[in-house]
Amino acid sequence: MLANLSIHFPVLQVVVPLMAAPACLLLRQRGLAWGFAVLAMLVAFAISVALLYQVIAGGAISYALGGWEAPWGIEYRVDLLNAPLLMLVSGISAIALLAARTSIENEIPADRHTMFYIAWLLCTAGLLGILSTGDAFNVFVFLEISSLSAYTLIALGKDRRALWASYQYLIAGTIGATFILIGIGLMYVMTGTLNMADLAQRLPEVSSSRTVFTAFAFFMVGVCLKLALFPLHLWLPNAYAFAPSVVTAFLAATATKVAVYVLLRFVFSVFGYEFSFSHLPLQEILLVLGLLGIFAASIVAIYQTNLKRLLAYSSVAQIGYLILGISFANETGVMATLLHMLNHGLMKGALFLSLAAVVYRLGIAQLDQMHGLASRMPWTMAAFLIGGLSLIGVPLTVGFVSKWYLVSAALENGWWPVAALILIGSLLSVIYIWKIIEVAYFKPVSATTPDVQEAPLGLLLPMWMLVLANLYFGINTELTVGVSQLAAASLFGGAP
Amino acid sequence: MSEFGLFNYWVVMLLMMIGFYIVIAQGNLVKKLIGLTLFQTSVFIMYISLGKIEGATAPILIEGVTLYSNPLPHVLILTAIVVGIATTALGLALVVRIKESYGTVEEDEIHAKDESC
Amino acid sequence: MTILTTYISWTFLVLGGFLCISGAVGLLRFPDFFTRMHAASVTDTLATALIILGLLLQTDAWMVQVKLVMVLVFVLLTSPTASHALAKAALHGGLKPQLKIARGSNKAGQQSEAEA
Amino acid sequence: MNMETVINMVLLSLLVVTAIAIVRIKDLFAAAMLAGIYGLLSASFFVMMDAVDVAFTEASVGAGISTLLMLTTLAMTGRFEKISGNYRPRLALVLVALTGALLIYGTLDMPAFGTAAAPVHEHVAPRYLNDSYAEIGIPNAVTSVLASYRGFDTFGEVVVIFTAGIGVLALLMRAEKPTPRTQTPTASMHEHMVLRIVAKMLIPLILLFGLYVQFHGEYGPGGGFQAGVIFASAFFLYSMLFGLSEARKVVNHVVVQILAALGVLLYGSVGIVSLMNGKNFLDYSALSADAVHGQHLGILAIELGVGITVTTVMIIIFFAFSGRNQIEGEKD
Amino acid sequence: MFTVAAAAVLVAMILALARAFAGPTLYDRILAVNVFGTKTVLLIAIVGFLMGRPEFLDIVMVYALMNFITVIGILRFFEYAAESESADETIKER
Repeated sequence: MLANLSIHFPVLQVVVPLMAAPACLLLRQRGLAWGFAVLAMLVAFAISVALLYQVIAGGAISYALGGWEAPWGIEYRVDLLNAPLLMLVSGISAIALLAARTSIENEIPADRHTMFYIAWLLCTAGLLGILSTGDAFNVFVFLEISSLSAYTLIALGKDRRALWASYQYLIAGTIGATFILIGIGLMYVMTGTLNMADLAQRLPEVSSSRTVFTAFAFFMVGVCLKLALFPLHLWLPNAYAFAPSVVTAFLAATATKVAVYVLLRFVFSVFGYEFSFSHLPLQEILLVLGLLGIFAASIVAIYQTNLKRLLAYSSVAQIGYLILGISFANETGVMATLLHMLNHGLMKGALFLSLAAVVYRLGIAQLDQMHGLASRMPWTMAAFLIGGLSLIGVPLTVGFVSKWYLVSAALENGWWPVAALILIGSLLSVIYIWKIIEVAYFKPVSATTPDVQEAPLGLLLPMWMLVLANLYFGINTELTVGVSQLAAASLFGGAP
Repeated sequence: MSEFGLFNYWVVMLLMMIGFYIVIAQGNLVKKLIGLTLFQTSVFIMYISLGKIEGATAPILIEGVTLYSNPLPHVLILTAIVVGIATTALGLALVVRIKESYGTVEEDEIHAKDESC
Repeated sequence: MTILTTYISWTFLVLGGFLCISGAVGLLRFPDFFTRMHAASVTDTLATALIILGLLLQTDAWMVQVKLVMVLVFVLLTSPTASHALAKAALHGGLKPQLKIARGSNKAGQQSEAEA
Repeated sequence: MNMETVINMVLLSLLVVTAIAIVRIKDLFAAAMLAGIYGLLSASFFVMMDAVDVAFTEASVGAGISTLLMLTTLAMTGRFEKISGNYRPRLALVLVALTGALLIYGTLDMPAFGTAAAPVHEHVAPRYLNDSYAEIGIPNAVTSVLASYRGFDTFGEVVVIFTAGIGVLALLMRAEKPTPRTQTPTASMHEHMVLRIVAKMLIPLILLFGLYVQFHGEYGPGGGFQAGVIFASAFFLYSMLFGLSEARKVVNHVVVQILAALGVLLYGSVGIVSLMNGKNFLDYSALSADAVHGQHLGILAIELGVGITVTTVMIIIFFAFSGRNQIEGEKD
Repeated sequence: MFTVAAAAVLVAMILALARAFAGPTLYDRILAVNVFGTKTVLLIAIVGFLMGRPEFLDIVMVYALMNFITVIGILRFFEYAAESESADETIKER
């Protein structure tokens, strides 16, 4: 039975959380719903691990939904590029969901917990669907599933500003999605197909047409709105700052990564390296925006006193690094981007979960209330410390590995100044992380610090799972680096 | 209908841009959402125009007709309309809650209230 | 189809079209709300009935005929009802100036005076 | 120039005029109504473009549901837009002009409107028109593509609607409250006897029509989504005329929520059943020994799932909005 | 002959739309919307015959239905808004 099922893993990966969501509504009891959701996510995670090994062993898997072959039906396609991301998304979602039960106790009214878990499952399923699909329009549909549920999750935040943040995200996200829809429509006009592999074959014939150029432009702007690239990032800080803490951990670790994946997929697989980088000044645009993003966001982050907001700006900066890797337009650069997507997911997950613990005890993650917090919540702050070191890029953490490859990709192009700028950017992150560490570890406990205990195990365990993953993948880089290398090679090797 | 040429598309683009303008230029949250539906509906019109073949008929097969318009854009837009109403409903629900907790649905007043606290 | 039914159907269609336009002109040109309402709702119902009857005579397919009759019944039920509800609501709104709706109907009053 | 072209041009011009009027008008009630007209006009345009199914949906959604929802919201948030000077429409205008210029630029290489030889009509689409009848056995090619060839998109669509229902519920849900007994449910409709009598006649008709649309989708325009909206609209009518608390008595909200979930699950389980029978997810030919018959069964089942979810989610959304509205009203 | 009817209905639609823009009261607009909706119903019915496929009259039913429900909805929620607005005002006046 299991062997039989294994050929259906690409679709089960998405369908398990998707169908678990309405099933949760039937359970009508928040504890049960939580247990069921966790179970579904663990199954999804197991499937994603199995898929990754299937892909490593046997190459890309194509799955024809409804039994209709590719350009007529919708195809699911799992390859080296998306398999590790499937694992990241389902893994982080499962771990954050484990923490959710404890964390949302104080943040969300009890009667909304079931809705919260349902929206969570839907959001995960949407993200997984975007990753695995091989059909351009299907990307749009699942993008909307994940976005709509993300708006809901964010709006459930305690502060009223969560509502406003969610509304702004809704407007920005819908404009982005509509732009993507226009882009897909224009691609379809010129090729008559919606399947990505088919598009990749048929686009080169018409690549000199103005319509394809416009399609590319609209698609890119739409995706960049979704992934919060520097000048289009305005929705992100508020959304992350006011969302329930676990939601921030989940979205920061996964949602923007998935958008970066869509960018990579379309730039390299669908439009092709040739079109994206030879016909268009994409390289220069991405380079400038990436660098601007890193510096502007890091500098703003330094001045923040709300830690969730601080890390949100840091996320915008990290997206700059991801885009920078793409802008190098060489194999090492793309590999660094892929690696950093995984690694950044792990470290932001860990960081935001430790903040969730802080919020759980303190009610808010404000810098001036954290004097000497490390003595009160040693495990939580230790997790934060390791996550922070990883964010800076200290050796033996995942952050170091991806920074290393990013710098070497810059050097490969002979771009010394860019490599230097990356290092300076890391220094900026040292500043804002140090600011927190200093307060939590070296300031004496003051009157403003509430008298609190260590966070409960329900939060500590998931948090430390991610922290250990940060360390493990920082030391044993075989899997992540190996897969990223292969995936980057496949992107440059031609068809997906 | 070939007199249309590309003119048809240009009108649709104009419609899209009017909707887009409402979304980004207006300060009232409900008005923004109205603009958003306008924007989306106009994109739907673009898709449907793409599927039209001159002299063809609706893609519901009957005997004696061989030329049908393209059904695929219709299918895509059916899905997109549903996505559109889902977004509108959620957006309006947010507006209702914003009105309840801020007491206003004007963008600048909300900004002012956020800064003051 | 016989010549006679064709002629009858054409007459219905043309008459219906004429009523449509005259009703709409009334809607646009008449001085105040209630006269506009009168012009619109009376012709609306009749024109719809005429045009649908005209179409009914044009087809032999019974399914189409049934659907047309359904549409006719539906419109004949809803159109006057909607007008009635509207008129009542307007009257109600206009008669109680302490309600905010009064703002609208005052304007209408001023407008009609100005036009007269 | 034939009549069709004239109608197209008039409809397009009316769309433009309506859109501009919406930009300028400050009365949001009027703007919402004009948005309804915009939906109606675009639906008419879809009919001219041979997209009857889309016209069906747009008429019920664009002109119906979304207008109603906007009006409910406006009843709570206030009728007039604030006129303020500190917006910078010029910046927005520049941005919009740039985007528009890029779009126009993009159309320049597009095949002219209505060309049969355009690439859109060549690669994938012909198969749907030529083979769908043999492969699926129903005349409505749109339903074939929607429910079978691209059935997974439609699954996504149902989930989107479900997500919206969950979102609205999570945002607007109130803890169980005692229903106010003192307030007569009719207070706001001012004893509209005529309306109520007519509505009582209409509602069975509407429900019957919904059933017809639900099961006729394979042969003509219609299907689960449209039927769902029509069903829901009967409940809207009831709740608007007889009061929300009366309507809540007719449809219990727990049952409605369970049905919404069951609709999605029904759709999904059709896919699971095909998995169990050794075919791919949503491959309906696995449902019966005869492949075409299986497709038929599958489409019937998933359309039912769509219909159930759409009806119930629309009811959930509408009741959630009007529930807020009523409470707002009672405060006064 | 369908052409004549269609043209007449189109003209009526334009005039109704003009009234919907002009107002001046909301009731005028509602009236115009109602008339506009009925005319659209007629237009689509005629277009079905004009294009030779009159079997799609189901759409016409939906148009008529939605038109009715929208008008009822507008009246209903307008009354709500008016009531709560006037209530706001009386509170302010106090």
